[in-house]
Amino acid sequence: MIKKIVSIVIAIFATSALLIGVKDFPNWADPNQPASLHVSPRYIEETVAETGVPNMVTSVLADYRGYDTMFETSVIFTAGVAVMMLLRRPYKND
Amino acid sequence: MISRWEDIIIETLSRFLVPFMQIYSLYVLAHGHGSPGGGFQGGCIFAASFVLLVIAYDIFEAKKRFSEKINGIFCALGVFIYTGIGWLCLLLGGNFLDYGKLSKILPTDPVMARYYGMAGIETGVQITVMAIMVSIFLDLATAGRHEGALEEEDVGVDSK
Amino acid sequence: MIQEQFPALIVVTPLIMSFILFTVSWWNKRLCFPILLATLSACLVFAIGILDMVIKHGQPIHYHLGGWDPPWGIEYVIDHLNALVLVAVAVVAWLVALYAKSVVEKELHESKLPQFYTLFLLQVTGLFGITATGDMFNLYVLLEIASFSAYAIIAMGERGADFAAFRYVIFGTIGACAYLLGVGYLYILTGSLNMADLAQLIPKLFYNKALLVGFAFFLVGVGIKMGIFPLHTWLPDAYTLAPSAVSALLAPLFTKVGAYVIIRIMFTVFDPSFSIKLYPVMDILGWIAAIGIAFACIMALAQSDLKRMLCYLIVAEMGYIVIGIASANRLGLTGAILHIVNDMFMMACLFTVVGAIMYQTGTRNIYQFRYLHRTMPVTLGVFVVGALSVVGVPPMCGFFSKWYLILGTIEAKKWLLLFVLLASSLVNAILFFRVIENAYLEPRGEHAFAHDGGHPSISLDEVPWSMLISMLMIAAGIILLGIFSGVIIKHVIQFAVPASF
Amino acid sequence: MWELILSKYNYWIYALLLIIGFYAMMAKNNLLKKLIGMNIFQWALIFYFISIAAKKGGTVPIIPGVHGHHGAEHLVVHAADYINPLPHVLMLTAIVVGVATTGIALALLINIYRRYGTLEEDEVIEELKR
Repeated sequence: MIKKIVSIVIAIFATSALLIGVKDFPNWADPNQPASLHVSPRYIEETVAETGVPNMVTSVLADYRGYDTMFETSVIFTAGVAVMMLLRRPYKND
Repeated sequence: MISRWEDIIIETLSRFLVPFMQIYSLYVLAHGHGSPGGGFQGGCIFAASFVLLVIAYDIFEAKKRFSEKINGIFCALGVFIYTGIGWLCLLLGGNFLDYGKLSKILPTDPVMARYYGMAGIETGVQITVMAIMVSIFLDLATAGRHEGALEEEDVGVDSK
Repeated sequence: MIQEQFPALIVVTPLIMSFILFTVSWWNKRLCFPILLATLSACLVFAIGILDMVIKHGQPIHYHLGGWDPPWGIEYVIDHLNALVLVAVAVVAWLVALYAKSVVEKELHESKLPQFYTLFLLQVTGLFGITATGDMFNLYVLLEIASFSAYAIIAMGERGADFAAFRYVIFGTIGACAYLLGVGYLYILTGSLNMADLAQLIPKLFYNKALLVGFAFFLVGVGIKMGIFPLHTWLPDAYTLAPSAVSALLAPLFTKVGAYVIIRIMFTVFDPSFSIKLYPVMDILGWIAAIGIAFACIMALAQSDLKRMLCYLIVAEMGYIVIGIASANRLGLTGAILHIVNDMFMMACLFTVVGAIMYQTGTRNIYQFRYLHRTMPVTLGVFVVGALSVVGVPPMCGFFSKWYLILGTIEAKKWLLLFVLLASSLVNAILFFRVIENAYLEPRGEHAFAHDGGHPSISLDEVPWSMLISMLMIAAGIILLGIFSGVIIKHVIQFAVPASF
Repeated sequence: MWELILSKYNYWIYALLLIIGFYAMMAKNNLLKKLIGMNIFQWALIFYFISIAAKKGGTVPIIPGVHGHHGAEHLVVHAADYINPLPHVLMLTAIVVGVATTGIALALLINIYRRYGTLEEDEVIEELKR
């Protein structure tokens, strides 16, 4: 019971923090928000000239931020090895 | 443990579906440059074909086609391809993952070398995602007790 | 020429070697450990090379991954602070790997070893990457790699470890998501993910409330990963129940790398004036640290399980680092950075000793340590070195970082923090005296027996050589760090503190 | 007031989802429900990031009819016509991380259930004390 009350209090606290934050956000889908103006225009405008790939998600994923994607694949690998280690039992004839 | 339950409709239909799913996953991979798609999506679809096989038949049937050892090697192979391409760029004199330097060994200009470099790493991603998804699914579905595996008491993990 | 590639190599080498190790293990399991040790040796060389380069140039090294310029691509930035932490992580990881072999072979089933070594390498990859990166989102991904390998290897411990690991998964995910939310808040306000770029864009937004919320999310997220006081609840269980080698790896490294991330975010990404002048962040942090240290010391006093006691000690040590940050002056921050490095060695020392005692006697209860100084004299000698360092006795390194922390609190005129620092040193002395008393002093009654028949049949029964060597090297490291702390401060830490202080 | 709500309604929904997930993660007694709460939490975050990417008048970030950079020298692309690809990329990573977390957590849950015979948190703690 105490756990629920504490959780509700923390949740209310976090909600108010979130709401305070949201008030200062730019409007949703605003073409002039900073996120659309600072870094991303180069990805959109130069993707074909710099990488030859018309799909910007692929070009950013695999080239501009390819290093992230390498670790993302490693995350999957880590999870696979982790699940193997946690669950898999060795064979009898091993 | 998923045991076998024979049903001819399900088995025939899934046997039909599996090759189509696998070809579709390769299509998703190959067209990732020009349309939505790429290694992750393709890998998941490829893994789904195996999951379908496991559900329609049983685990032993599926593992005959894709043994555990090969799967484990594929897990590492995909990421190895990705990282290996990065190292190749490094050895060719660029920074890590600078695909433009691949033009020294590919018959293209640096921009198209980036294009092909991306294709290479997407393939690596597909292999790893496919193998790991299958491996996680099999481990979770059988709780790790594949055929011929030791019981918990022999392993001694649980007795502590 | 090749030295320019070191910043990438130090992260990528353990990564690619982990795949190779995993593949090789399907054929030959005995090759795993040599591969692990060789890889970590290479990393050590890279780390020292980077530190050498940074000291020579006096400038941060920038490494553009994929050849793209910073705000668009990912960049590694290595300045004095990174380089120092990289070297410390490399050294401790190497020593713990040497130590791990015998312990792991005893505690884990033989078939789990290849996976354990793979995850060990991935863990080290994550830690190196977190330290080296200059990109906020890249840091998140690497944090997740390090966390995932930690979840899995913690769950292989004794009874209850899997439940502790599950709680760690829940808390760790909250932490990682809070960190990611912080990144999202910065991204929506500035449109950038690069740390240096953000540092230029943020001062324009100082009075934006969303920025403050994002900052709070960063503190909470990284705070969970590093185990600051109210967010530490996962830590004692997880690190106590984990296998000895795992807690010897994670306890020194992961929490300290988290402390590094806090310093990086507070003083590099956010301007120091944001967290010092604009909002009372430092006062709040100081209070949290003070309460946390008091709490951790009381909890540590109540434990009879040595490993659990040390886990609470970690919470207290993180409190020290936060005190150094909260002093918000040059001396305090010097102390905090020095303490990150020192604490890695101290915790590695203490946790390896606990593992060694577990290895030989099978118990961690302090009250069952009788005659230990006869059966395991070297191990206990190493323990005494670590204990004296934590208490803060001069030739050991712990004294010097505490000295700077104390000077920092005096200069900031935060008398409460000064009092907490001094009082907790006293409590540490009591804590360790309790252990040493039990291990060294023999009960009087049995001593009388020993007069005629000689000692009870107790013979030297030390741990294997690889463990002994690694523990002795860690102890030597503690003393060397103490002797050369002046050199380290003069050549490295002096430049690691932000210039505005 | 209405304008404030309507112009940012995506972000309000994200905040709501986040809190639901957080509450489930903290307060629920069943470990599986905690895991579900964790998933809601992560998906709220993904929803938030995807909301950042949106632009009024923008379309999917794929330039039609181009393949390779030859013959595309005179291609003119306006950044305002396409939505921001970067959050999508970040969220691909976050989705993968979410999948991986779920996998590990499920594996842990299987182990917990096998060893203690229950998934209720208080019962597991009772079992551990014995």
